[in-house]
Amino acid sequence: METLLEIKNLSKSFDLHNLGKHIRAVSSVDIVIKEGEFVGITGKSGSGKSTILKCIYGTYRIGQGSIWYHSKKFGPINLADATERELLYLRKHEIGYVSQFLNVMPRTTARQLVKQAILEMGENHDVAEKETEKILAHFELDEELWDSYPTTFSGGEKLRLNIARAMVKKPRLLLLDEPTASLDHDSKIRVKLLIEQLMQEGTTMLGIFHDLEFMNHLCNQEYNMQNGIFSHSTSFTNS
Amino acid sequence: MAEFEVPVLSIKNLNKQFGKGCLHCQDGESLVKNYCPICGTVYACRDVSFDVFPGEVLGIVGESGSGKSTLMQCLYFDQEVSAGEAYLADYHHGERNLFQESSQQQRYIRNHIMGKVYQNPLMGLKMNFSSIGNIAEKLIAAGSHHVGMMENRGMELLNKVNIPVHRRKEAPKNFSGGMQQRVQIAKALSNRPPLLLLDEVTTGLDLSVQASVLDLIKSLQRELNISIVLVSHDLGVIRMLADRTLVMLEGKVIEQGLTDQILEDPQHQYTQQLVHSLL
Amino acid sequence: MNTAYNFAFFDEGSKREIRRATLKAIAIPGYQVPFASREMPIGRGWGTGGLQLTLSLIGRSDVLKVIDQGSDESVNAVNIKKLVSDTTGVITTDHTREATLIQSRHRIPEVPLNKDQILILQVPLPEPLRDYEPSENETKKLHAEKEYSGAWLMLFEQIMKYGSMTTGADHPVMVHDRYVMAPSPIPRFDNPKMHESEALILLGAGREKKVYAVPPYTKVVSLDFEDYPFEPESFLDKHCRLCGSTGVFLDELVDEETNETFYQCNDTSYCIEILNEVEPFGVK
Amino acid sequence: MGYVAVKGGTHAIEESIKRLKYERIHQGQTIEVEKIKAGMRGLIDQVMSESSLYNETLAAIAIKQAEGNPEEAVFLLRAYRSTVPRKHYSRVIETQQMNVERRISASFKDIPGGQILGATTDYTHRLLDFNLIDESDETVQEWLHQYHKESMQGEEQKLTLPKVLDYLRKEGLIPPCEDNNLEPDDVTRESLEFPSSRSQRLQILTRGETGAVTSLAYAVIRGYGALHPTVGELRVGTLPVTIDHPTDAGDDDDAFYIGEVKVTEVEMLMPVTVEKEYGKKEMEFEIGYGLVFGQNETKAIAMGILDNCLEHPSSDFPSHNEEFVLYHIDSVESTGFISHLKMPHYVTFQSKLDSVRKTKKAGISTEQEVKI
Amino acid sequence: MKLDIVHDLQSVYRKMVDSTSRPGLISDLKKEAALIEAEDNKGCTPSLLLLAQTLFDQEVSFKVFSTQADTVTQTINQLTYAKPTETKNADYLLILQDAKKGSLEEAIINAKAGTLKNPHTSATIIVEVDSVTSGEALLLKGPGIHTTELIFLDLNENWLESRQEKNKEYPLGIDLIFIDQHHQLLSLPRTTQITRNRVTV
Repeated sequence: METLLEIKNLSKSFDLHNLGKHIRAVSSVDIVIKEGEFVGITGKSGSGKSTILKCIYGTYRIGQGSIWYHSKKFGPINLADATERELLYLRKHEIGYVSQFLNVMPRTTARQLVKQAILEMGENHDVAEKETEKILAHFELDEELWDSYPTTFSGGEKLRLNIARAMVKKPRLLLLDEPTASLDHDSKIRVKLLIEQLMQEGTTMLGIFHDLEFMNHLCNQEYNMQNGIFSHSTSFTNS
Repeated sequence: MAEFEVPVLSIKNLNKQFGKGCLHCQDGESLVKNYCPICGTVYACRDVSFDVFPGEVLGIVGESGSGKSTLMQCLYFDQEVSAGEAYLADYHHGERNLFQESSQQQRYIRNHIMGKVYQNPLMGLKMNFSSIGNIAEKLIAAGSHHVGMMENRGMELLNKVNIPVHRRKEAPKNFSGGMQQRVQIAKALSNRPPLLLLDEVTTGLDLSVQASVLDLIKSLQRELNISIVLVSHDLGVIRMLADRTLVMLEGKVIEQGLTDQILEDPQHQYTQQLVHSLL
Repeated sequence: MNTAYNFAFFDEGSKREIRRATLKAIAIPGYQVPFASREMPIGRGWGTGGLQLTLSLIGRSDVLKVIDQGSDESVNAVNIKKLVSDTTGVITTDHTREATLIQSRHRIPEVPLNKDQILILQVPLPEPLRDYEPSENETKKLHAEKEYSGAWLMLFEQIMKYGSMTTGADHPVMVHDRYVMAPSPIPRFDNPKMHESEALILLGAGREKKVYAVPPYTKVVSLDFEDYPFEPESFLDKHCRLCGSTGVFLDELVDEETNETFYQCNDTSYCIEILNEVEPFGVK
Repeated sequence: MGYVAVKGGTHAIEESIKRLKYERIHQGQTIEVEKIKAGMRGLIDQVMSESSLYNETLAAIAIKQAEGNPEEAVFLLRAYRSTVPRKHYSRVIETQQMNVERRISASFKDIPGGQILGATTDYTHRLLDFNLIDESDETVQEWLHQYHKESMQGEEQKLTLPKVLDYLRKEGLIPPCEDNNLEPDDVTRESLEFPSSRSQRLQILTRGETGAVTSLAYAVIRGYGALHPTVGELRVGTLPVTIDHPTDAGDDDDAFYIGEVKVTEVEMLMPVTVEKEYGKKEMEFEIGYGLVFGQNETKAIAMGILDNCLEHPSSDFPSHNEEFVLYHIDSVESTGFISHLKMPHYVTFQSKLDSVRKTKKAGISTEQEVKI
Repeated sequence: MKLDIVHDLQSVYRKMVDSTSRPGLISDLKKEAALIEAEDNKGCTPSLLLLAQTLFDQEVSFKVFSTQADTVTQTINQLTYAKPTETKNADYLLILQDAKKGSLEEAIINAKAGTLKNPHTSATIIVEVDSVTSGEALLLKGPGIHTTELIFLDLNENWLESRQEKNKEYPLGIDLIFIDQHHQLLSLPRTTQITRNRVTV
């Protein structure tokens, strides 16, 4: 299998000028992810797990090291050097990011949200409209929610909508930032099913989960973090 | 890596100063912020460079006096730059420096390739003309001479910005601030400009009205896929609309990045302070 | 002839200044050239712009016709004619064809003008954008940038309000595809006569201190919209009660006895000429 | 029968002019130009000032012809002025050289050289002097004889005085005045352009209609403006006028004295706040300048006020908007345009009528639309 | 007979009006030129002096291009009181026949073109040439011309391209007046489009 993402010697720290603090979030991290893999990162909160995801997604600027991503559009590209526009392109077409938080415009309905994502992929309005309904149904969102504002949704509903939005783009790499935190059991099951489905469709995933049990069932590989450094990694060959 | 797309607008080393400058301030060292206490010259924009790409919203954030509105005025030729270059992909294939063109050509560019929404609707609208006339003014400027077409387009736009079409012949002076701003947006969009400039468009509006104006801008931008340069002192507005953001302080761009980078991983002390105050 | 004054009233320096401005006006059709308008022996607003042009142009062999609102005999026309002939001694005429210089207020004669004639129009308000923008500095900028949406917008607003353009006289025109120009308050009926005119047309605004020109064979288009075309005043089915002419600009009058509305040629010298052709033995 | 046009314009005008002359002289008396010169100094000064033409005799003729109507007299003189070739430009006149007849300062009690009341109506009681009914050339000469005898001891002498403002400058209370050697623009040779130059503004103001200039300045100090002026110095007197030799310009010895003009000069003081280095603020005085032909004090003061207003353009008050002020204070222009409304507007009216009818028709059809 | 500055100059002016409003129309100044006294005629043609007297006074500035520029400048200054100045400031540029080659082009390139707000502040260039006739060399189009006009200018200079470049952003531009040895006057205002007429025989 081809390598899709290779993180080499990644370090990231924050200078908080106003507090006069220098915070080291991760140090010398290396990760290799092959196409189609599901890789998990575990560790206590504050250990620097999400920093890695945010560095990959570009939300954090990469301090040291490199993140080589094999892009369909650009070929191998070091995300540490990518331009803002390249990052935006990758976000739109290749790399998805899902967290427990739904960051959307107020007064935008669930339907508009998904439709917009489809439009951004270059589909026309009619196709987008049909596709939207298909997807919303697929993610088992009640039809009565389609035209209401997601800010009023429950945690599970929000998350499903979030993943739905990410899935629309059929990302090659999906970053999952503690998506299941604060979900009830039923919702977790649903999300798990969705993730499995994505895996079957060939999406590569890198995820952070609190819930080790949840993750162990899915992962090919697991990294454990402590204080910004991997303490050990485990490979699972059975799944 | 080679550029994979062509910018709609390219600004290079834009400078704008008010005042002649003196021996003390020409090297930029004796300035207090961006003001020379000796000769009174204000360096409103200092070496500002950026690109705007197709279909993106570029946010410019900064406190008042940071030079962002002056920058916008320069872009729309409301002010003459002291130095710098600007290129528009839709004007002579981006090969002519707009700031060097005659006022006649600049007017053409404004009328055909740009739209602008001012903070103060008085600047962008003729308060005593009908609302539909205000929209038509922009269409006429862009070369339209068909009343029926302009009326239809105007009604379509008013509809889009949620102004009841039956009020189209009313003058904006009868409207509320939010409605005036929506008429301005309709006007700015009427000739489908590839580039739209928004200068503090929600400042001074009630919060609920602000939200509706922002929603409107976002949905129009998505639908029409135009490029927008958006200036605001309010990071909240920037967060909602901008893909990428420049942070300005004392006439300079001190930081730029993807909007989530600016919000979640601000580098400059000033930006951190700004983000902190938003939380 | 009044010899207390120089030929044609002005001193030569004043004439030169107006002449220089006029030549530039001809070179830039429709552009309002500012000039140091002199105070004249007639009132500002009574044709001093036209008069200054006439006096700067006129020579001893010229034949002058002056009309006011179509009439050679109106007191104002007579007054101007008197002043010019007083200070120059030139011959005046009522016959359009005989004249070499025609100074007119608010009309272009019905008889087509030819290449040996110059038409001088008196202009009260030369700025076609004034209603849209009161500041002279601003309107100058608009002209500089060829920003004429205001001119069309005024018309658009009329259509929105009244369902049609409601300009009376002085309907703005676009000259040589560059300048929007006030044609002076000639009726819309006369606007088309400016287009590709055989005669040179000069326009003078004394109080506002501007001269401008439409050279011969120059494109002059009345502003309008594709779906609301420019329309001259309509005298459909009407004719002059005196000479029977149709297709000319008519004055609307009321018969004192019968209270009926009737029409009469506005261009009085034209009317007389037609009458004289019809009745060669008539008493003039 | 042939056609008889509505003729008679020529005749009507001739009759009207005759009638006008009749009105002027129908009481069988005429006022000699010399009498006007002798007895109507105020009117002559006003007319010369508004006409931009300094000639008392011509002004007197104009006043006579205009039957004392200043608007008409100014009109006559301005028209005459258009025909006068300009042969020479005078040398720069320093008003310090003024032969002062009257000089006051409202700002300082003790000014070097002192306050000189001179001839002024300021302290006359405005009580009608019925004795004037019987005043005759003889009584006047008698009075004069007496007056000369009284003032003989003093012997009138030429009096030149330092300018009050120079003292303030020395003290640093008003900024020093730099020489501006730019050739002034001439509004009668080149048309006014905006933004205007100070020389253009001063010319238009000094030519302005006395009442109009006064009214606008009044509006400024009453509240439609932002000035609180004081008269720094007002002086009335005569100034010598010299011209260069037409070919050998420049040499002092070659200057020709051609006469003198009487003027009123005013320097108004307006307190303003100025920002100095590092944001420090100081109060300073700014100056508004007025100079008009003849003794014309109200107008000169008003001019000084408006001069300063226009130095500080502001959209808040029309009195600070140069187009508004400069375009509307000229006597010939304003009276001309107002009076032109008397002219026939048959054609324009007919044309408007056509449009009005059209809108009525359109109105009916849209109403029908609505009903459907 | 002597030149009458009132009536003869009025006549010259009217011919300038005719020629400027009808580019291609060649006016004849013979009658007036004959009245210019020979001793006034220092280094330039009488027609040029006629134009100078018609248009110049102390309010305008000019610049002479000629091998005898000083003499001619002085003559015109004394005759009209117009002020001599540099090319880029001059209201009128006078290119005399004895000017060195390239003068016309230089004048065109450096002349005032006016501003968009005040295009009338542009320069007028008056050029002395051998002869101006109707002919087949240059094809004229534009305001004042019914369809087209054809003229011939005896002028060994590269000026058409420079003029076109100078006038490319109408209304900015320069106006040209040509006068020849036979006192013929041709005016080419900035609106006239000129193309070389390639006559195929």
